Amino acid sequence: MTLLDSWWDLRDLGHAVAAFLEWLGDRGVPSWLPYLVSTLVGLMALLLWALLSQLFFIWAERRLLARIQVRLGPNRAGPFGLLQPVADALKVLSKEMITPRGADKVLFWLAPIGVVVPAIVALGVIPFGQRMVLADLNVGLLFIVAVSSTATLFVFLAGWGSANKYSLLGAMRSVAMLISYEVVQVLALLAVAVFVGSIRLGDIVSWQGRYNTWLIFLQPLGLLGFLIASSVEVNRTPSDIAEAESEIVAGYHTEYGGIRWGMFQMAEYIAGFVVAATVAVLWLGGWTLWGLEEWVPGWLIFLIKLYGVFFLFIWLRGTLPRLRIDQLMGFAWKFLLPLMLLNVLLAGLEMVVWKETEAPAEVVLPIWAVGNIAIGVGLVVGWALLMGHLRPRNRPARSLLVREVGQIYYRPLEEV
Amino acid sequence: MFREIPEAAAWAIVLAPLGSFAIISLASLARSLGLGRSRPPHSAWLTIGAITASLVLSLWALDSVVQADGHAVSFEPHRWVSIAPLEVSIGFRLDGLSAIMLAVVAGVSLSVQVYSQGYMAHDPGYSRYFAFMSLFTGAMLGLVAASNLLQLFVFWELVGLCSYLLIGFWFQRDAARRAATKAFLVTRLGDLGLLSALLLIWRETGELDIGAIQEAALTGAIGSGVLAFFAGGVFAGAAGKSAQFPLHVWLPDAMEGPTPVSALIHAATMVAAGVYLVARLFPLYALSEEALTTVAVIGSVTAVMAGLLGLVMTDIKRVLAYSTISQLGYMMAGLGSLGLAPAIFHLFTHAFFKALLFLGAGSVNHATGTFDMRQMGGLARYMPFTFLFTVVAALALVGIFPLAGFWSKDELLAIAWDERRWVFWALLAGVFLTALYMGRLLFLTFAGTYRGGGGEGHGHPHESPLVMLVPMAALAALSVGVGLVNLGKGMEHLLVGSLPEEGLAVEPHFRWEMAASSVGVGVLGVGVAWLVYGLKVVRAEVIRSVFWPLAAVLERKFFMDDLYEGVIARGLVLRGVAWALQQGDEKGVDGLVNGIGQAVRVIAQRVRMVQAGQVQVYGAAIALGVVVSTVVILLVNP
Amino acid sequence: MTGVGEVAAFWILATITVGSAVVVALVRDLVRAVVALVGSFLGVAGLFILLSAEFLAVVQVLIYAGAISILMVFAIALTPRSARDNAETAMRWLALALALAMVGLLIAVATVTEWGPQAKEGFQETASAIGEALLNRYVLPFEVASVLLLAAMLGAVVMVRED
Amino acid sequence: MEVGLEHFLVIGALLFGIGLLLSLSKRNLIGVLMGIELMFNGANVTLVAFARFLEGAEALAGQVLVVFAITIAAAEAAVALAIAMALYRRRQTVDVDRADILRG
Repeated sequence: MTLLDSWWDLRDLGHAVAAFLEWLGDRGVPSWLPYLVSTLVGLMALLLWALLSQLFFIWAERRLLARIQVRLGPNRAGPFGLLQPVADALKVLSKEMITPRGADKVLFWLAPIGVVVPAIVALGVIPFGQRMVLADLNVGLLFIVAVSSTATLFVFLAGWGSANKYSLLGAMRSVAMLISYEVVQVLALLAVAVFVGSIRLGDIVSWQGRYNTWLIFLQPLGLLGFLIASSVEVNRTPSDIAEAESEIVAGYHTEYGGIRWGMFQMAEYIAGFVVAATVAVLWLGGWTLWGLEEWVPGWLIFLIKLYGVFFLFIWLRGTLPRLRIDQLMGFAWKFLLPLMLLNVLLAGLEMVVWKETEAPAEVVLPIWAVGNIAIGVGLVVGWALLMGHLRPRNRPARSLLVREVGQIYYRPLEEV
Repeated sequence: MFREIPEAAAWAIVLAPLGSFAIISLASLARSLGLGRSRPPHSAWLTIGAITASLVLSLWALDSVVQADGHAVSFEPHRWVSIAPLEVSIGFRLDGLSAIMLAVVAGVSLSVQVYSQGYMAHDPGYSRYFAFMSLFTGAMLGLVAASNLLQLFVFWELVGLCSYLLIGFWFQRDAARRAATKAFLVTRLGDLGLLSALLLIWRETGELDIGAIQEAALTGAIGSGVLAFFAGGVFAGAAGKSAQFPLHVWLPDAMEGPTPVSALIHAATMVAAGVYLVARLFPLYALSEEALTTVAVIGSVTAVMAGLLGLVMTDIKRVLAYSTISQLGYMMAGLGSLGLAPAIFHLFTHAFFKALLFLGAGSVNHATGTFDMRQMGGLARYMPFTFLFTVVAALALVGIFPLAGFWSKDELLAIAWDERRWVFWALLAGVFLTALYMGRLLFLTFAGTYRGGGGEGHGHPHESPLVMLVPMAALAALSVGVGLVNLGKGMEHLLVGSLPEEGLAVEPHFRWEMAASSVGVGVLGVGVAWLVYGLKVVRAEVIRSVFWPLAAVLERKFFMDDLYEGVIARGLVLRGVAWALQQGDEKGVDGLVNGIGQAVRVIAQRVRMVQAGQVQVYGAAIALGVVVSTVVILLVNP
Repeated sequence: MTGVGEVAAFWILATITVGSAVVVALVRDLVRAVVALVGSFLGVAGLFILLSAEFLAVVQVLIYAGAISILMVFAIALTPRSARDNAETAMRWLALALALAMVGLLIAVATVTEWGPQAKEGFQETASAIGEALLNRYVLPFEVASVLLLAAMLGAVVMVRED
Repeated sequence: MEVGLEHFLVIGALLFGIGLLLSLSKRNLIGVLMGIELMFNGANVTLVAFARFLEGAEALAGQVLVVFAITIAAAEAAVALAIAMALYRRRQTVDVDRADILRG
């Protein structure tokens, strides 16, 4: 029993770990120890990866945004400014952390931690490779959504605990957005689940490998909805209205400084990674690339896809202006939700037809792919035209929201 | 072409005025809600029309009774109230007595309504007045027609209510309010006796039907003691309504109402009710010597006492009021002397000339603006027709041949002479007194020179309008001629014939010496009055100073009001009974009630949480129930 | 279940769950109470995983920790003056007595009763099994539940309407 | 040391009891709602524990029932919070103490 049977198992780090644990078990160690070790090792690896990726993307995002805006961006620290994120990290770590006098200290302290935890936990079910998954839950897809949604609570707590009206406004916005877009997100994922017949992430990847296709072709509409909803959920520009600096200073983290602020930044990036990873797994075939995974490590393929999706976010941020809150809410309820419902219905119909006719996948799937792309484009365009046609002259949604949010009571300093 | 009156038509006699009342009330209500015109003149015509219909139907009913065998038309009673042992029927009793009364009530009421048309023309409460008058007349007609004591009692109280409403018609006046309350309370005192008599007789016989009770009394089913008590109780009610001593005190005060109301009350409706009630139950009195004696004594005392009081009153209407009391005493005394027919005959004739006298007084008031005779005088020149009618009525009241009063009063005297000699002497004294105060009234009002009247614009008194004079003329004609109705003893036969048994009532015998003596006493009285008030041979003040103790007593009305107000009301009731009741109420009843209330409150505050509508309490109850029931189940079935 | 990991996980999760619930009862600030409540919900989710009900655990996180708690803080934020006041009513002692009685009763029943043989192994995979059960055997309750959700949605919308 | 059905039942009982205490004693409607949710959770833990430990063909029924319970809890929470908002809008309070207009 050697630690590594064949060198190419290094393609998948999961294999290596599994082999190591097996080796440990053979040495008569109690059964819970390998479990604990593997968990800790995996967690460390995930954190390390996430932090490194974040450092890289802080630099990449600033450089890319600068390119898009026709300027240079950070270019002093290190070659091409590559050491800029390190300098930023040092700055953040060494800065003073201020707690506002009127703040609810427990909640104020709890919020940054609580925001990061769900993001990291969600990473745990992402399959980076064939066996490179910390916990291969059979409900992984749902798990990601469920865990991600808890982050919103802590965003709210950050705003609430800060005793700052801008923070509270940002928190309320984030809650309102979550309630709206969570539905869209789940419905988008549901269509995928209908196609695959499983919500285990590994199954979804292998389904795409088996049929030698990516779900992006079969579920373009779902991808669109999920991308939009997720970018809202993770507070990425152009829908970062919860921290819109031109409106409410910095939203829910206005009062945060130092590493606490850094935690929010980290949470935002990691959540972005989770979303990108989800897209990569669900729609882009995960670690598979038409047989190339036999030669190239699967995690490399997966990371490229992930970074590519994340690059899309940066691109969007540099391109699109920020939306207004009532536009964003209306978009969710009036545009995305109906489309997603139709999408689920469509997916169900297609699967029924496929199962009933027992046609070979090679025939059915291309037809569905072409049809779904056409239907998706048609629906988006048609629905947009319809909505534009039916647009109400006065917009009660906006006035209502402004009034509700404007009514928010916040604790005056002297009351504490 | 004779046809017996159908029951529906008979009921229409009662229902027509009541219907008029209902229509006027509803119209007034609608008007107060903003519908219709502000003041419709129709209410008077509606009332008059309804009462005219009642009169016509009453005459038909009277004709039917006269023609019928046994002088009664019997209608089957209808079931009204049926509560296990209590079976009350409602029926229309049409016999001689009620037929005559119906005609009298409707006739007098009609003339009064026509008169009111003029008298009340400018009163703001015009519609209300006629509504009440309709109700009053209807109630009285219903009372007369009632075949059942409970039915009678309902109308009896309705009459009382109407008298209250009408006496207090000008409720803006303090005196009117007081008088109305007084009338209501005093008559209520009598009604208490009537009600207890009703309860007693129902307990004894289980019957409230008048015919059945008479039957029971005649067959001896009712013990003499019970009968005496019953008769006494009924008489208490009758005395209250008919203003007999000692419950007469409300009637003079009742002059605060509009004069036509006084006319109606005194002549035909309210006060006649008492006499009618005794007459209606006459067979029972005839069987009870004690009750009969009581009636006779009270009647005699009332006749003399009221006559004396009439001598000293200065208000013309009060003189007439005491006169009424006195005449009612005559009737009661007659009834007490077994003279049913003379009493009702006197009630009959008296209704006309007393109504006429009141209308005359109203006419005088209309001209002078006052009721105080000291400010009148010499009115014969200004208002000859009123003078003429009043003289006719006054002489009829005194009993001068051949006017109506002569016939009826003479019969009363005759029957008293036959049955109770002392009653005769009392009544004869009453005749003198009547003549005296009526003479005084006439001389003070119409003789001598005008003494100015009351208030502004009455310097030149004038004759009343035709609408007032015509009914007076009609009544005057009746006052002259109505006494002749009984010339052939027709009415007496009618009345006595409708009694359930022969020999209950005694029929008077006409005697020349009796007639001559009564007329002579009457003329004597008028003559004395002429000497004092007409020729002023002796000044009234001198007489007063000579007989000052009597005058003082009379001017204080035998201290009756003082007795009632000072001793009974203030002293006994207010300081004694009321104080004790108040103490008992505050300390005892209130203490008990408040104590219970406090206890309930304290308990409720604890218990209230259970039903406060708070979900949490309900949830707690559910949880408790679950715990308890589970524990019980575990213990019972481990 | 006898594994060390499982036993340790049970006690840790039990402590989190019950401890957080106690904190919910004790804490006066409503938002803090919600945080503690979320802790309790997550503990329950962990217990579900321990009971080999992964699907339920995820649903628990999604709906309780993710949705209901968010709804609660939303409601707290929109009913501002109420947030500070989470005091007890007058019947707190009665409630405490009742709750103690209820807990005592339930624990007594749970420990006294003979539950019979206990399964050694948990379920292998429940998500699809539950899905099948919902759409076959329990399809009628499933439809009823969907009608209920629709009714609740409409009711909530109607109730919070402005006019 | 073994963890069995009773352990989970006790946890469920404790959750239920705390929830009961909360829902009966809290003045604030949202506090009451929290108690109700805790009671739901206690019941759910009990149900899932039964599903796990009791043998039989119907073992999964416990989990299915919990699915329904969670569904209903979500609906109930939404409605209850809507009631809280409506109540607040009407009376400027979410005190269940004062929410007694329905009293008979």
